[in-house]
Amino acid sequence: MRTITLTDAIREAIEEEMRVDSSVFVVGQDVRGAIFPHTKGLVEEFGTDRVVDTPIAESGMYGVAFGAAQEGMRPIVDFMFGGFSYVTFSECSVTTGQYHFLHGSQHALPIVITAGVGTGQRLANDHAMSIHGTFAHHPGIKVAMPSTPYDAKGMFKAAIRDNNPVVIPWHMGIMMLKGEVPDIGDDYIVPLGVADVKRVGSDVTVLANSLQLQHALSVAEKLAPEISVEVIDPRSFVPFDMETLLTSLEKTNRLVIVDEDWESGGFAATVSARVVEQGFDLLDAPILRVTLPNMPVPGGYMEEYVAPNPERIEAAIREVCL
Amino acid sequence: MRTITLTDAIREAIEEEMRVDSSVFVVGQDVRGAIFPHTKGLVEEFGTDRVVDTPIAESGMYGVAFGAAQEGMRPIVDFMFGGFSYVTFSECSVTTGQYHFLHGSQHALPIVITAGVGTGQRLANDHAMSIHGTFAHHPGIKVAMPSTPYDAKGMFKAAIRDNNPVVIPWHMGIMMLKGEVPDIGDDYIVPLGVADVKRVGSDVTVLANSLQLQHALSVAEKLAPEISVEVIDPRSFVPFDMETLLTSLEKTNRLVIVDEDWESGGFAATVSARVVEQGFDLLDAPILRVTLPNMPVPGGYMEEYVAPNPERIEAAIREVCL
Amino acid sequence: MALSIDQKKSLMTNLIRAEEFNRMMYRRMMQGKLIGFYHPAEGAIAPGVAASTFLNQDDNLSPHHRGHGITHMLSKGIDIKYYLAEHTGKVTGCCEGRSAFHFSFPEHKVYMMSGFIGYNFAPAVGWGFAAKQRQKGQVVMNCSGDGSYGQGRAHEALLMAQNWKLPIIFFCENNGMSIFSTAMEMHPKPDISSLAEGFGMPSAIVDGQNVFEVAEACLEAIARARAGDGPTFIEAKTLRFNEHDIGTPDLSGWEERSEQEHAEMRAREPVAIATKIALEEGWLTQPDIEHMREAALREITDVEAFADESEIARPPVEELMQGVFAP
Amino acid sequence: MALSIDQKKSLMTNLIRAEEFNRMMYRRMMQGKLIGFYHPAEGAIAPGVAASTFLNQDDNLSPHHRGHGITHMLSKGIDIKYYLAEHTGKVTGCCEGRSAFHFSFPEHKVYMMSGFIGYNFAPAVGWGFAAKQRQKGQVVMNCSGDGSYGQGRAHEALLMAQNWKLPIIFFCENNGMSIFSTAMEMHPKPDISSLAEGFGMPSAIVDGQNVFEVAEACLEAIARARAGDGPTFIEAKTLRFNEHDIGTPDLSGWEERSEQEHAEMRAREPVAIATKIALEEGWLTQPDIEHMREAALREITDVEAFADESEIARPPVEELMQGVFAP
Ligand SMILES: Cc1ncc(C[n+]2csc(CCOP(=O)(O)OP(=O)(O)O)c2C)c(N)n1
Ligand SMILES: Cc1ncc(C[n+]2csc(CCOP(=O)(O)OP(=O)(O)O)c2C)c(N)n1
Ligand SMILES: [Mg+2]
Ligand SMILES: [Mg+2]
Repeated sequence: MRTITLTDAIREAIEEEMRVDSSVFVVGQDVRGAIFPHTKGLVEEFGTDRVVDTPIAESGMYGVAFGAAQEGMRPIVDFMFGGFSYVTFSECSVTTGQYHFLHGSQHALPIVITAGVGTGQRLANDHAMSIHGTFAHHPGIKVAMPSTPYDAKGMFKAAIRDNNPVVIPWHMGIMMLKGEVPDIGDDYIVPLGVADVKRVGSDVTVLANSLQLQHALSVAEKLAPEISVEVIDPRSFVPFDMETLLTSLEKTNRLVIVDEDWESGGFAATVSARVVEQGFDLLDAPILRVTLPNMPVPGGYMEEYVAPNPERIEAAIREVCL
Repeated sequence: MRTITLTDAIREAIEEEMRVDSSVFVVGQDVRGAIFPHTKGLVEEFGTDRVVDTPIAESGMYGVAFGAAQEGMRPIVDFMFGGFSYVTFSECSVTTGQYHFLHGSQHALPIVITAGVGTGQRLANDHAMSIHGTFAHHPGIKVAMPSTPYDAKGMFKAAIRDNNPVVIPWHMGIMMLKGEVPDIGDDYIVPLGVADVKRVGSDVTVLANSLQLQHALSVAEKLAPEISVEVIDPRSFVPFDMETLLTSLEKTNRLVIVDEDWESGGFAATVSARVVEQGFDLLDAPILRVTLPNMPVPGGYMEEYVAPNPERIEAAIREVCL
Repeated sequence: MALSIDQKKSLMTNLIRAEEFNRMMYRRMMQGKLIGFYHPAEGAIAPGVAASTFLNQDDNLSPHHRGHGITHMLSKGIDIKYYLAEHTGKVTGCCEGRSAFHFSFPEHKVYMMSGFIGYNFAPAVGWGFAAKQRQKGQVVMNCSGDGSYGQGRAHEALLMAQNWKLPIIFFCENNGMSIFSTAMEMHPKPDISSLAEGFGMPSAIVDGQNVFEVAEACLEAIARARAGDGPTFIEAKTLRFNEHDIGTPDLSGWEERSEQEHAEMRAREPVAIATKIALEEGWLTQPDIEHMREAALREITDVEAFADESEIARPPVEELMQGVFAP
Repeated sequence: MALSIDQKKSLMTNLIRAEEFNRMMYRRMMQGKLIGFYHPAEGAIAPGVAASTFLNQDDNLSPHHRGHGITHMLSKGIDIKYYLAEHTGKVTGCCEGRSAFHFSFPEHKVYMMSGFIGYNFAPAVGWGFAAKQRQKGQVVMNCSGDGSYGQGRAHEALLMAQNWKLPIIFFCENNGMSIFSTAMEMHPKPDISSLAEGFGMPSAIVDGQNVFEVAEACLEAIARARAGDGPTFIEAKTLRFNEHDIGTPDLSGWEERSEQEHAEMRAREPVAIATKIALEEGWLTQPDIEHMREAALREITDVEAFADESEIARPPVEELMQGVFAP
């Protein structure tokens, strides 16, 4: 085991998969020079045929990935900031999600879509939006987001090897988060669709991911003397591991969902609705959600208290445990 | 009162508002010739300066609306099919929703976005998608959809007079639905954000809109001897009239949400989650949702049973009333 | 590039097939025997035939939606019966009856026709990118209408194709119309191929009613692309004899297209033009042409029988769910 | 269009202000006194000044993001203190401290700067559409970088502006770079304005380091637009002396830009070039120029004091919620 950052873990996953599979390549804007560390140095090893910069033309750029995937290649398309995926959103969502299924499930479309997302940089809405919830709304696309370097490496590997489009953003708020990762050469994946109980507890379940998982864990630690909090990281949104969540609820009977997305239409609502449908009798208290309020994400100093944060998570936990 | 179709009601709303407010105009593709009846004949009365066809360039076309709205005009932008709004989705959602708020709430952006949506034409996913849920996910945009000619005329008038971006699609499955509408000259609006109890009942509440409202009403009628079904039409998704819904639940304690959108991330999930948060103690049974399953909407004969339909609505009602 | 007699005969054969297939589709739509909509290709069948007849199986083809790509696909050697079955909602359809008017023949590198105009452009860049890397001389024939060049996606593809010298043919089937709008109003210059200049991309304008003239330009562009010399823009000036899609009025702007316009159009009927050339040049006789038509009609009888005799696709939702993701 | 001495003096004044404002922004970013990021304008200040100095208040301006539009906005007569306060997260900011680096001055018809490159183009069509209908001779100055012309939105706007003869100036500030990528690699022809040819739009290429040359071209294009004669494409060849944004390495492709490149660039410093012209032509003296700089520095002291003395914007969420929708 070594201790590396989240973005270094992503880079290792990409590098290693590129080495073993010549059909894997990266396309984006300024991925050769590397705006973010996860593509740094790739061009030196793999050359400009496999580390490809395009003009500022997101549809054309995504077209490289989409068309190449139809041709049997395994592109990783990097949107830099998650919001930029919206620039070609119909392609990423409708065209991508429907391709395999609508055409009779005869032809796979292996594309990995990644980008930095999330609050914390004080850049405001268009640079701070989450994208996992919007993609999870559109069928035919897998959606996942890592919370630790270990998961990042394993989940990116799983995504690259998956035969489906996988949207796997990473949160800028934890890009320098360090954690243990197996040694180089110890190949592993973290399968998509498997949640992870990041902390065991018995009074209340908190579902949280990425930066918000870190917040949830710190709140759980703080509350430990009073309330025993179980913290589950969904890791994947599509497919979603309902079983792990329901199993936890059998024990805790209380649920707080933390999601850095808007209250309206965010993934937290979907989880809540599913739990109500499938586990209504397990609930001793209303399911509470800690999300972004329904306003464009403000930049500046407001970001800190508008976004979910430890204080809001703690308050929700206390409320369901009353 | 007269009896007219839903699309004629929309046309009347547009016509009348264009007559009284010279800043109102329509922009789209082939709106002069009128692909759908709601823009038919407008060009003859208002000319090509106010009934504007653009190239097949959705971003540019939406730009006409967006820029003109900033200039104090009141555009109605017609995307023909709802799915085409995705072609310029970042503009419709992010750029539009953030404009007023992010810039200090100093400048209004009155844009009406409309399009035909929904299943029933056997055209498959890209021509059959709903859009209300996706837009409702993005803050700063009002979202509504009429279910009757009366509502259509009144809601379109409200939308055109609103100082905010309003997404107001209409369902192709009820485009020829006839209903009573006040006489020409009897000006009225149906305010956005106000739900309507379309049928009073006491055993279970069904929330449904548009084509699905028609289905819900027919099921309610059929079940009347056995189960007393209250049918509520939300009419608006943003703002959403939670009060009317909770008031109904105080009586029925049971809820079925019908929504022609995907299960994952659709608006039905948001309503369910909100009811759980705000009215948990009112519920005697799990909230059930009747939605599109999480697959791209197939065309062909499958559409009929994949989309919500009376059979599925009836089954859900029976299940929560067990 | 001059055509051999064999090549001309292939074009003639496919042109007649294209004409009859389009008639069949029109008739079936009127009979209620097609699902969704149909955009008839009458008057506009030559460009697709010319663009597609000389492609190899491993060349990419993105057919134009006019005639629902049938003129293109049959010319590339695709058996249309699976598409007709699809368009009729049958289990034997190329997409298992799920897709309505969409299609997919991956083994022929015809992946899809998007319901969104202009959505051929960006994927074409990807196909061209893959073809260039593979270095096997594969080309991408990217067909779409004049209207599709309004879409910014067209710009992005032209730009990237020219930057990277990708083996792509931007094949513009300019019928002067997009639904009710005229190209004259929607494009500032007389030719859509004016756009190519902006990128320094070679271009050609050809008479889209003359299948041989179009084919010559295509062969040249294909040769250039196969040789690694980059993309070409070909603009085939063609015509739309019918309304945009069946059931929509036949307007120009917001008024009926005139009888005169129709009369002038119909004087430029592609099969008549090709027949005249064939007979004049003497490489076909009238009976040869009649045989071609008979063969086409026999083919169509079989195609329709296949579609009509197949079962309606009604798999349970659970089964459909299994197909959302690839294994 | 020849410039009067008064016009040249205005340009010189704004150029020096632009230079000092950019220095101030750079310094503050390094001091941690700005929110978000900053894209320094050193070497690239002349185009924005030239494009904006002669606009009327009721002309639309979409400033380029380089220098965060300050060179443009100050030239149009906008008081930058409200933007600096915004960029510092203060309640007195032009967007009440909500927007980080964004801005909005609706009364000056500067509505926004999107965080998405190329998002100036489509709204510009709408402004031009409104201006044309109003028939008051208003124009739209639409500024953005070479990179932004990769975006298909640029194509759609050029197309529609030329179709409708809208009073829009497509003002391309070509610094040859977009982040690490060169225009040489990302555009197939030497000039971005080659695109204008595709639409038959008049265009001009000017030395973006010479504020007077750029202004002459702008005045001509503005006059054409005001007269109802439609859009113009102006390409100002400029330079980016610094890294793309502060904190990002200064690469070309994936390697450091060379010292030679930097030396050559810095030989083309816009204030030095303008000063030389002014002194040679004799309409300014060295002391005049020093006075201009002193005035600029005084202005900046006030602007910074305003921003620094204002309160941090921290309204409660409930209050913010009230601002999501307009009444
Ligand atoms: C993105 C998008 N916008 C609008 C439409 C509606 N539409 C379908 S066909 C068509 C016209 C296409 O014109 P052109 O490309 O010239 O082809 P033609 O039909 O003339 O052969 C339009 C506007 C669409 N399908 N997709
Ligand atoms: C849609 C979108 N894609 C990518 C980016 C990231 N980005 C920010 S600035 C920039 C380069 C812009 O280049 P150019 O237009 O030439 O302006 P310059 O910065 O050189 O002045 C890029 C790619 C973005 N902000 N938006
Ligand atoms: Mg056409
Ligand atoms: Mg640049």
